Amino acid sequence: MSATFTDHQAALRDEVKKLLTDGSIKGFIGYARGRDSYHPVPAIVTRPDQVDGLILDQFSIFGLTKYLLDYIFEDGKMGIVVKGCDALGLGRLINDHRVDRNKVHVVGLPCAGVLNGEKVAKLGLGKVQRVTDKGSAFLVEGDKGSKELPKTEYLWDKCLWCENHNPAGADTLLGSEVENVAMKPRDFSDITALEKMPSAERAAFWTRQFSRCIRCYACRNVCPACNCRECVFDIADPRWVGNTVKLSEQQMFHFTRAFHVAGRCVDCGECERVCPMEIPLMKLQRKLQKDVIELFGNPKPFVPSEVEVLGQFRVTEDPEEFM
Amino acid sequence: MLLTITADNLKSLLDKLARDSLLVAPVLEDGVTRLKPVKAASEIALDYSNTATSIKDFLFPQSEDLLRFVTDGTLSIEEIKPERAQVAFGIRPCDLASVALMDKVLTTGEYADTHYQARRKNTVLIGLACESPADTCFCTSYGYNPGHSAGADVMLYKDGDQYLAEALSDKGREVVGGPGEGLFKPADEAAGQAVKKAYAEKEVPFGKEVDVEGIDQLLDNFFDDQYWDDVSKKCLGCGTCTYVCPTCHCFLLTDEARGGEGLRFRCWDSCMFANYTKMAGGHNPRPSKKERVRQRFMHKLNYYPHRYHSYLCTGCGRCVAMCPVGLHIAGVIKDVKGVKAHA
Amino acid sequence: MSVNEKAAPAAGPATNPTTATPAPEGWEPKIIGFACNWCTYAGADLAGTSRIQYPPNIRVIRVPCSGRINPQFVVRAFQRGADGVLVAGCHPGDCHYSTGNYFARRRYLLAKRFIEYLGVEPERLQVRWISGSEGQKFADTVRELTEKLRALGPQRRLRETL
Amino acid sequence: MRRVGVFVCWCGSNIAGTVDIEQVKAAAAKMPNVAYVEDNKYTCSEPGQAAIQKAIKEQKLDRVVVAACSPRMHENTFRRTVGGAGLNPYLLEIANIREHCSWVHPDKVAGTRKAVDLVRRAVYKVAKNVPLQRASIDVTKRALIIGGGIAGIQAALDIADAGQPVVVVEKTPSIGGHMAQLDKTFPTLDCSACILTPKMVDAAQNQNITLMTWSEVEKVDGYIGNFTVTIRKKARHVDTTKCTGCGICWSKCPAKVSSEFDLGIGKRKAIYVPFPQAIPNKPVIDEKNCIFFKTGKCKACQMFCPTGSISFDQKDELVEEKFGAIIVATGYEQWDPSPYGEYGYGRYKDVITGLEFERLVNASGPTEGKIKRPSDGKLPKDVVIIQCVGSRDEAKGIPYCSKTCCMYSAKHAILLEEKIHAHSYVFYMDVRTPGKGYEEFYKRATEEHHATYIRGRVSRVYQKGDKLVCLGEDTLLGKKVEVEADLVILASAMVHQNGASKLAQTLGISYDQNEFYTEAHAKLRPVETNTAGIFLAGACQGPKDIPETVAQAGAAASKVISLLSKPKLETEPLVAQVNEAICSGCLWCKPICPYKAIDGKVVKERIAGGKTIERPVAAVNASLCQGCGACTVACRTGAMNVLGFTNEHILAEVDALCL
Repeated sequence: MSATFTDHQAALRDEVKKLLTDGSIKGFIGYARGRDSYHPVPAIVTRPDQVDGLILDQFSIFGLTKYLLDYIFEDGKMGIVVKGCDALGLGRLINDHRVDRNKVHVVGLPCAGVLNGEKVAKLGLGKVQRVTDKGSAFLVEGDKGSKELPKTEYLWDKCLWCENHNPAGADTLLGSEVENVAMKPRDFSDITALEKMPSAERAAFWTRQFSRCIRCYACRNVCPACNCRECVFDIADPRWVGNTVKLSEQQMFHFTRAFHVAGRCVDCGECERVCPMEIPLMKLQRKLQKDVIELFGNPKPFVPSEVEVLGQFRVTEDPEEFM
Repeated sequence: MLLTITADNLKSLLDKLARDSLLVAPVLEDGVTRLKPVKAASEIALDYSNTATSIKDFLFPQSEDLLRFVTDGTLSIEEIKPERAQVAFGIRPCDLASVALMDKVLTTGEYADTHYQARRKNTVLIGLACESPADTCFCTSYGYNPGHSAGADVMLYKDGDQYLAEALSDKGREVVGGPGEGLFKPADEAAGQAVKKAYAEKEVPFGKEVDVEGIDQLLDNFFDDQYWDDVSKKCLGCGTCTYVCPTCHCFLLTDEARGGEGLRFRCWDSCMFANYTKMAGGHNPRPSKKERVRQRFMHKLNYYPHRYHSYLCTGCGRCVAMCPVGLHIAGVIKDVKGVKAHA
Repeated sequence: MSVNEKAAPAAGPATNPTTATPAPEGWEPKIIGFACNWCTYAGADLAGTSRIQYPPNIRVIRVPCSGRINPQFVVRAFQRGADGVLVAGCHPGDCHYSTGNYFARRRYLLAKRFIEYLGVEPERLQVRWISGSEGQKFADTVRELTEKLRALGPQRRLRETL
Repeated sequence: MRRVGVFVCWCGSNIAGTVDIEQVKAAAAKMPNVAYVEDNKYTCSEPGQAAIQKAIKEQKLDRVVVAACSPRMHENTFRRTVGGAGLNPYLLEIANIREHCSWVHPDKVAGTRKAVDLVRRAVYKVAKNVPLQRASIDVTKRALIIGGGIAGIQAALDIADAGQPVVVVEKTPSIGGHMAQLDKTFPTLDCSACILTPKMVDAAQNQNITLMTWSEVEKVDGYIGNFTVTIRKKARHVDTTKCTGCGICWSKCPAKVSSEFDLGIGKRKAIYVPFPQAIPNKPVIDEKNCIFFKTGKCKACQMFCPTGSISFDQKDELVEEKFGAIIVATGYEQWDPSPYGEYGYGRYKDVITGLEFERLVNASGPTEGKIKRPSDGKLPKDVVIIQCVGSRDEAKGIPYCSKTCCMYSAKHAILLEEKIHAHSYVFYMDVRTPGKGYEEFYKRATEEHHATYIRGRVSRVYQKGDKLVCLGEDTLLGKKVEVEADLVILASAMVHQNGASKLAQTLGISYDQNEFYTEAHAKLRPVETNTAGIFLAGACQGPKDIPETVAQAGAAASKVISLLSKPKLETEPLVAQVNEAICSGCLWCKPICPYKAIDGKVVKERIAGGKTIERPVAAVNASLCQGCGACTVACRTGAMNVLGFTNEHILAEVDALCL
């Protein structure tokens, strides 16, 4: 029975308290309790007395690495707890020369998969007392009932095909590494389904999704690949995307953001998760991932590499369709 | 005078309204219930606690053209008046209350917003009492309740398979008398009052946890508290809270031209955006998230109350549900009142 | 500018862009062309000096290299009402700047599929290598694209409604 | 408000024939910012240009649009016109209403409508144009030539002759390169030394030329006009200021070693000059074979040296020099044919390469010109020459033709017959004689010198007694052939210098899959590279013979002379430019640039709260950037722009054309 996140909570708090008191970090980015047991929220603590607010539970999905951008000009180190997928996000920020690795103290959290809080909350189990890992399922015990939740059904999709369970290059590791094997192969079937649709039907699908967009930019603000100092959407001249909230501006916004992240997305899925209007944004990113894999023979575009996918080329192997 | 209307009659009333003018109602699409124009009652979804965004979309739209100009040699300007009549169905009590709060800002005082006023005049609000408040609702904290009807032209209370109805304004009576003619039946007064009382006393669990009493005074000398530094660190600086909130009303004006013709329009802006107060030359009086987060809650819980003697929040809970990092007004109220809700 | 129907909320325009309403009377497809200065623009010039006739539906924008053509320009053209877009540059290996078109090839292998994925009919965006000596190929490409667009009708899926 | 002047050209009837000039003028007058419209029969003519200049002054125009022929035709002409009227030449846009409109669209209505659109595009774009100046950077008036073969020597002489100082860096102890190894040169058979050594002496005596032999280029920084090159002067252990080149030291030196220059046929001492006519004629000590360096004893050379020039503790010296331009003339290597096991090179002593034969037949060679078989020193009677050894053979990784072997094999056949009446059998696939006098030379080899040319490949060479039996096939006669030869000469391929790619990376120039350096344009810029200020000459760019090499050397020298003769170097204004205020410093633009014109730099900035921070941003070297703009698309923020083709420009053009 491998350890769950909560088993590492005490160790994390001790580590953070030690690091804060001995001054090796001046703040720590972790999780705290949200409005219920199923929605933990980010927490940035700077004083030892705040440390007991830090929690770790099987619902801690939020990708925290983007907060490091607020501290790149502060002196001293910033601590952060990082799962496997977050480590890719951190790699993204480092490869983009936006975050200096020596100014980050990484606490690695080996992860066997995170429970989807939205789904579990609907089961009415009430306040969660304990979560135990039963191998192919998590047993969730709440004050209003308990249930064994099969991982293939209740984990976030990305956890099912994750091949990066252990955060590489952590300064301290909570517990020991978990088996780094994907529960199922990476699934692009929803993308191929959309591709097969006649273009009018697909256009209608995306028209419906983009018409819901309220341009709150939560997807951009959470994405570790969207780390520009001054975003092109905030610049008045040239005006790439108008202020008007209408379908064509949304189409330009979502095309531009997706293409800016093409070949750089680390598949953390946060954009889709934080979207208040539940627009399936990962269906944009995973389409680009699928094409990058097929076209440029790069099996893992979501793992940050030294050179960007669109920052290189192969003279003869790149497909030739434009003769 | 209390009335009742059967579900079917309500359906045919709504069909008639949809035909005669622009009917806006809750529609379920891709898992999200939103207020959308409907062509028939069949499109309307009824099992929802509240719509993702509120009636504000139709009174104070996210993008609204104000005037059109043509500049081929001479300049001609034509104001765009929103004359189109519309009926909004399924408006929850907290949103009805939010309309009242918006009215104070946009229709009272020296400068009235002519566009907002025009839309208010052309809009009939059909309220629908809350059968099942969500676990993020806390309207009771502000003295409202699931049966609150002030602001509705017609208020409906679901009662078994029929609805208790009450026309509360001339517009409401016109609806009942006009398209509603023959569809309503007078209700037994006592039974009706009982239904209304049941809704008024319906339990709103999260409302009990949030006590707003005296929060505005507390915030009078809370401006420089370290709390704002701590709580604002986790904010993403996105516009979700402000754009789902039924009472936020900040906007910006811009022109967009195509060749010699163009439009002046306004669209929502969010105080949480980094560039909200960025001035020419680059100076920004609210340079970091701390000032912005503080501004949002001070405006709703201190500045607005000082001016309009009520909180600029109706406890609809949308920001509680949708803020990606759980930095919402209920949490701030609890913190400021010493009940530790945020780390 | 049609009367603004934005009284409706952020639900986008009243008309759903995918319903195929018929093209207006006497409609001619409008093509925006991005041509690299050293090869395709020269090819187009050659079509001119050789007096090769082709449909007047294309308007060419000169850029230093196909590597300069940002896919966002293409979506902007569709947004502003272009019915078709042609992106053209030197054949791989001929680039005046040696590697510009290799980057363009990669970007448009991805961008063309992505724009189709978003619902634009595949024929509307054409990417072609046209050299400075291929005046005929430039003219044929424009004619072929014009005929396809005439069959497809006006582009409405990304076009803005004001 | 801008005041744009639009000048619509008739171009005689070329435009006016199918475009209604009046309608275009009327439409242009209504476009935003247009203050003045005029038409002209021939705008590019004298009066036409004068009319523009007059209008600029009188109408106080601040921007000009000329609607006429292709910008590729007269953009520079009209820039000069506009400049002549005191307006910045870059405040001009051309609408191509001839090649892209009137000449290709016969229907006047559609043609006119398109012409109006094209004018609108130009008017919208020109509103966004800003005045641009050519930046100027100073030029170090000094050239560096890497490689002291005939290419390097010729280029050095030409540059020095133009009065500009030049440094030649040569890896081996003497200049001269492979040409010094040759005996005669085709097609005139004049002796290689007779035409080379005078140039070597000229180079040595020319005070504008500094020869740095026994030295290598270690590091190259900077850019066109401002290269900083670190050169490693390897320890010679001989003080060249004192040494007179008398030769006593290498006559007394006991250590005998195989001579690289003589390709192992001859020997040399541990202290040596590669060949008698070496320039500088000063020896070097080969540390690997010098007895003193191996055992600490001997020092014979030091003892006998009359001028005390020997110093064993001399160390390598790193010298840093500044240059304005660099010519790479590092030449080629002969391919080692041992992969052709079937020819027995390396196994049979009498199977030698073309260059080795040059050493045998060379009068100043180890055998004083007597063609003595390496095995037993006998003069060979029958000689087999095998062509295309390595060349044109993908399996050996050499797909190309080495261009010179057909000619020097014919030369070998002639020399063999002339000198020792030996009979040559030349196995060939094709005889390629493209040069001037080449075919006639080949005819002489077959007719006057009775060389037998057999069309076919040799399948195997094996020793039989003291003979080398060559099995082959004569494809013209369609039958197997067997030749018993006393000597076999392999016309081995010309390949890149070893370490060629390392030097390319040091210089930042590109090379092809055969490690030959890549020219900027195969036909139009053969002696330039994509890196401004670095030029190529000779075989390092690809196999070639001496006439072509010397021609390239002259061409490269002329490029350098024109570069160094300018007081200042003017850079192209239409280059990339970084908006540092919004640049994130992610530097994803950097790997895109083929000219390595982008690098990072740190800027200081005060941020909110009064703190001063340092942050990385991209920086474009305007003298390297060629303005292709591939980097702008990689810049997500739009901080990277290309002047003249900015994002603002192109968006304005798209908007204008879609109205």
